[in-house]
Amino acid sequence: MESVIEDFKKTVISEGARQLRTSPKNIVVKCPECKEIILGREYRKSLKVCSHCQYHFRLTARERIELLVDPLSFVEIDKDLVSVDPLGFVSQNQVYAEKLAQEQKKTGMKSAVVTGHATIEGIPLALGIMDFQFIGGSMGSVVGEKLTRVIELALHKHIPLLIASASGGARMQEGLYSLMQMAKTSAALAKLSEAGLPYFSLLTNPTAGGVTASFSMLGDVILAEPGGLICFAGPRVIEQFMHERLPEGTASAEFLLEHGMIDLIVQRHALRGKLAQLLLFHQAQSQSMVETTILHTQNTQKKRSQSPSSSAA
Amino acid sequence: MESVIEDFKKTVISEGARQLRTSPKNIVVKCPECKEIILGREYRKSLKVCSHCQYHFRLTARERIELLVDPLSFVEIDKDLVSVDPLGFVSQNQVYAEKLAQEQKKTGMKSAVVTGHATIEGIPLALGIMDFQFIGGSMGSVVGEKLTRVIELALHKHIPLLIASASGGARMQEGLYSLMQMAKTSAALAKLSEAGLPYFSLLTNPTAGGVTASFSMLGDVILAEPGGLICFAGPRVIEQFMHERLPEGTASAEFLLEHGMIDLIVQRHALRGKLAQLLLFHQAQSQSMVETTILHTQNTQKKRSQSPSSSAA
Amino acid sequence: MVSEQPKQSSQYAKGKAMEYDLEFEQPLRDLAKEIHIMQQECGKLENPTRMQEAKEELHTLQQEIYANLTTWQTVQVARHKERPRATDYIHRIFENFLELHGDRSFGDDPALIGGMATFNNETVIILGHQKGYGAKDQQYRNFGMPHPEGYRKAYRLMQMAGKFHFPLICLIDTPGAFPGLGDEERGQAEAIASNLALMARLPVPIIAVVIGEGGSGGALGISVADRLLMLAHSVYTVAAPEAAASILWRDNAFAPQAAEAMRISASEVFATGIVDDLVPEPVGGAHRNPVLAASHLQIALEEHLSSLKKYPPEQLVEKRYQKFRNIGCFENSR
Amino acid sequence: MVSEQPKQSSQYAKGKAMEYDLEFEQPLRDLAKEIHIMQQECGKLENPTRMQEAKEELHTLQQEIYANLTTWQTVQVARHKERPRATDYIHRIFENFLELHGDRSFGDDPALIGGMATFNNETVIILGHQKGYGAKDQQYRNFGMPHPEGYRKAYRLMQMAGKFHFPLICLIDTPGAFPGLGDEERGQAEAIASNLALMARLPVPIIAVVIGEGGSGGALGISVADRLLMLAHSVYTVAAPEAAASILWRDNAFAPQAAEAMRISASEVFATGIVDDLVPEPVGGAHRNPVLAASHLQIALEEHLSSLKKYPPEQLVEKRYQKFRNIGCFENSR
Ligand SMILES: [Zn+2]
Ligand SMILES: [Zn+2]
Repeated sequence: MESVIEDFKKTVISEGARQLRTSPKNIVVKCPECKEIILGREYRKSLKVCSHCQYHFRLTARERIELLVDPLSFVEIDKDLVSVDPLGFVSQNQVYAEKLAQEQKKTGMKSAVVTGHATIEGIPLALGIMDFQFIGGSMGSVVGEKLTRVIELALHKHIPLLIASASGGARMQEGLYSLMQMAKTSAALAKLSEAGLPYFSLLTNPTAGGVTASFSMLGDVILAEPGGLICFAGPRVIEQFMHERLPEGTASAEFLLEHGMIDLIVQRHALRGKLAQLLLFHQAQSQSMVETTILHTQNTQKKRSQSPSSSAA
Repeated sequence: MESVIEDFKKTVISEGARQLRTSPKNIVVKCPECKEIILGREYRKSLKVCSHCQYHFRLTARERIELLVDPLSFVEIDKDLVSVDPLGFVSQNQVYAEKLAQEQKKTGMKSAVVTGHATIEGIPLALGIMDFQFIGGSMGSVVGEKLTRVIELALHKHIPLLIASASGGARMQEGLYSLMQMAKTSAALAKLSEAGLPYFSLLTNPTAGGVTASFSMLGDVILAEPGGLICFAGPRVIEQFMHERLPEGTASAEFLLEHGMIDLIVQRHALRGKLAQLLLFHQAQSQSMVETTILHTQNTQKKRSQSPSSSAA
Repeated sequence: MVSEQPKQSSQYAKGKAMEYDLEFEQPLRDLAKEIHIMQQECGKLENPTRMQEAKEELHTLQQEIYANLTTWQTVQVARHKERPRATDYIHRIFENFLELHGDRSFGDDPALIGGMATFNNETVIILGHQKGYGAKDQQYRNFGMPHPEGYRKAYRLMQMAGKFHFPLICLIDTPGAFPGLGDEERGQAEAIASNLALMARLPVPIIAVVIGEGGSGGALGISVADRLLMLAHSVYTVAAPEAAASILWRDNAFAPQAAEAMRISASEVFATGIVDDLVPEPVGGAHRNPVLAASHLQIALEEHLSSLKKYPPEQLVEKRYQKFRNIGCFENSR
Repeated sequence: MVSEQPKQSSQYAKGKAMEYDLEFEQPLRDLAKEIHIMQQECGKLENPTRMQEAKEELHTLQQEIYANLTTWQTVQVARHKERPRATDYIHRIFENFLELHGDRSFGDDPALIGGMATFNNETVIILGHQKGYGAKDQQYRNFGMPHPEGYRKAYRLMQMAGKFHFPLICLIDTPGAFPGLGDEERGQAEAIASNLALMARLPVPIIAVVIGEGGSGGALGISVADRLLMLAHSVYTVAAPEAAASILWRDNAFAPQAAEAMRISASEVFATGIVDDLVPEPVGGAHRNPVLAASHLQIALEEHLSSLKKYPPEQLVEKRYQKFRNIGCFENSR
């Protein structure tokens, strides 16, 4: 399920996002889509969107949180949860336990997701933000556990939930433990849904495999950034199976919108506003519900107090 | 919505079903499908199925009831409900009020549906059986009301429901009253469904328009006789809209099975058996449920009676 | 299904001069032409009184004609190419409309749109048939004739309304559900039937408004409501007049007769008791003053919604059940 | 999607002589050949003792080999072309199986079948991947790789199970959900995800059994269960070994290594605690004695179902939640 990661290895490098963070401000970035050169300052100001062709470069989890929530409102939870190597996994080139250590060192992150709670326009919400940098955002036990915990946090605090996906799928190195995180997160979301709490799912480039086939597609409202790859199997695998070239744009966010899978495509600069709007819709309804319930209670009481007299009439 | 009736006018006449009932036993019938001649006796013995090509001739409501339920078990309800002419409907050739009287005289029926309750293999169920003879089985207020009453009967008696459809759609001569019967019957079925009672929908030739787009497609299990036309708009209307000839078999029962709309196609001679099987599945479950509930109650009581001692331990 | 941006309002709304373009408006057309000639011939006010009189006559005549429309004339108004569309009402009556897309299994149908919006500080779900503006958009919208995907998107948004306790507002304006081969293949009938059953039990207030054409099952598929309203010059019918004519008269040229016989105009339907309220339209039809038309509708929606909010969900659903349960005319022959 | 009638059981079940056709069965093949030659050469019993010894040796060797299968050998057995299919178990273990068809919106998928049946006088809903028998049927069944319609039919039947309180039995045997263009278009991911959420809350006992291949999300889509069982020589994996090899080893010829590394055999998965029970198979694999294989499974199903029936629905669902909630290996780094 992690197969689409391959499709992105090249872009990861050409994107130069890492250079941006670690290098002096005057560095330039080349857009992988239109090949235009973008100045570092411009690149930052445009929220890492190419000003020539609107290509949305990937954001790290931290960058996305900064983009979306009220300043200083984010409170992280479970930040020290780290993967173990339950299967003693060794592939040709790699010992998984070593790979984990390397990735942690290289990215400065402990896992592929950042979770917590924050506010947007003053409205509280729970957040799970994935980061493609860390082993392709793949979901193993830690991603599954952290997401489940933040879903349960939303449930206990009775607040809405946002998950931003960026993942090649389930993490093969943790075997069936990874696959079962699909069931675990979906079960938690089903509980959240039963409790009548809204879940907004934001799909970013890429969202694939077991992540798409679980929590990503379960949003009450599903949003996506433009141009991102969103798929189950991914174009490379499909081409292998179908023995034919796929048309340009297959499994893009736009393809999914056309095929009825997602609600909205939102440009990066408008994301915060759209989320605020969605949160406001739900906040308005909670308030209106309280008033309506009071109204119903009053009506019921009225009826009760009237019933003796009406039966007497 | 009654548009497909046209498609059937010809077969109605050539089927000769009426001749069979009113004429001496030695009459012969010509199959509209394979053009073979069928002897009256053979025709009856084969349940009005062509022995050469398996073409299923239409059955009247009475014939279908006889075919399906335990002998003498059928108890009819609401048999005297008749249509009125709420709009004073006059079309070029016809005054609706007069047409109603004519049809009643011609068919010996008072409406296009027979409702009641009966048993199959001793298991009780509520029944609504439509009859295409009466104004193309079209649904006006009476069909809607009788079906709604028999759905409510199933609800109150807590028994399964079978509706056999045979209809060109909503009856235009009663205007919006007819359209609203779609909502009325569907609302009653939604209530039945909430109560956890099973509804089996049997689609016979033809089932079209507003009947298909309401109660016919709401079965927990949907069965159809082979070869019947089952559609929303019907081939004639589609060809007008699409300006092209449709492939043979469009909107047949087999077409619907292929497109995932129905559960089963059942030969006429096997219908009673399949319905009995479905009823038995549900009867077995009711019995098993009683046992399971007793088990749960015992367990709960056990736990309660244990809890003092276990807290003491 | 290209996601192109349609024009967001009708031409009249953009200040284009009103025309009398319907057949039965001939007297109005004549009078307007007279006035026009008067204006051109005597550029400066030669006979202001006569002009004033002519204009008043035009106004009175229009009022008279529109107060006495035949059924078929009502059909023509309801189908007027410049009649305000669902989005005209949505953008004028509601705030923050956020369109949501897709049935989550096959496609997104631009002929039946839906989304969330704010109405008097309350969140509502809106569904509406969308006929489109101008040839290109109309084609894109399939002239307001939904495919099964449209009804399944509606189903999803109805469920959302139920889950989050959002009242549901449905704007009806369709010649009917599309009768294509693909629609049979993908279950047009199933999609509509499922909506009927779902709407019957949805535990939130539902108001459906026929704003133009209420065409058959395709209209009913989003209009099982606590309150059914109709705009004064809208129609609601069991079958398109042309279809009815082609079956009962064997010639669809008899559509006017079929329309009359089926009694499909708002006032005729209102007389049956099936419709709960008529919403007035500006003189000469909603397309001559979309702002005023929207304002009338807004008032009606406010009134009905606030009256529905008095009922707890179970009571609301049971009242809705009884409302439909009691529709029908029949008698016992014994 | 032609509704043709497949052969209803495997060839071995029809009494065809057993062959040793897997690579690792070479020693068995050699020994069997020896016995065969012995039989031919000395038509009448020349040395009955030697023959008897050889046969016993064969039996012992087979037992030894199958008791010590490597992961990749297990994959080969799980994928054996004559391995009993879902229908083999269905027809042997359940009575009155009535297959139900269709997702009620697009199609019927023969790669994922479902229906009602009787199990110990109780009605159950059965779902199962169906790989098919022989080339033609296998192609018709898409080699057990469902399309979204398969998962949506399953969804519908799961809802039916919930509504009528029928326990749900799922038989898992798929290389994975089909990765085609149409599958992306019609929402393979959405269909699987919806099933995961539905199964998590379904208020009836659910038992899932991996009878052959448990391939990735396509297997999980019908296996969120109260009890997960695996047949002794089945496999369950996060990714097909070939797919994993092509990504991690950059060459799908390393599939055996990938299978070993991911620890996908029933016994390896059982060691993780994710699987609740292993169901024994006849010596040499289920395909050598489908009747016995079915009998083992029947006993396991009876045992687990009767133990699940002790719990009232709310408790059952909460226990199921906790079961999945607790799957995962991680540590706190502070
Ligand atoms: Zn660019
Ligand atoms: Zn024949």
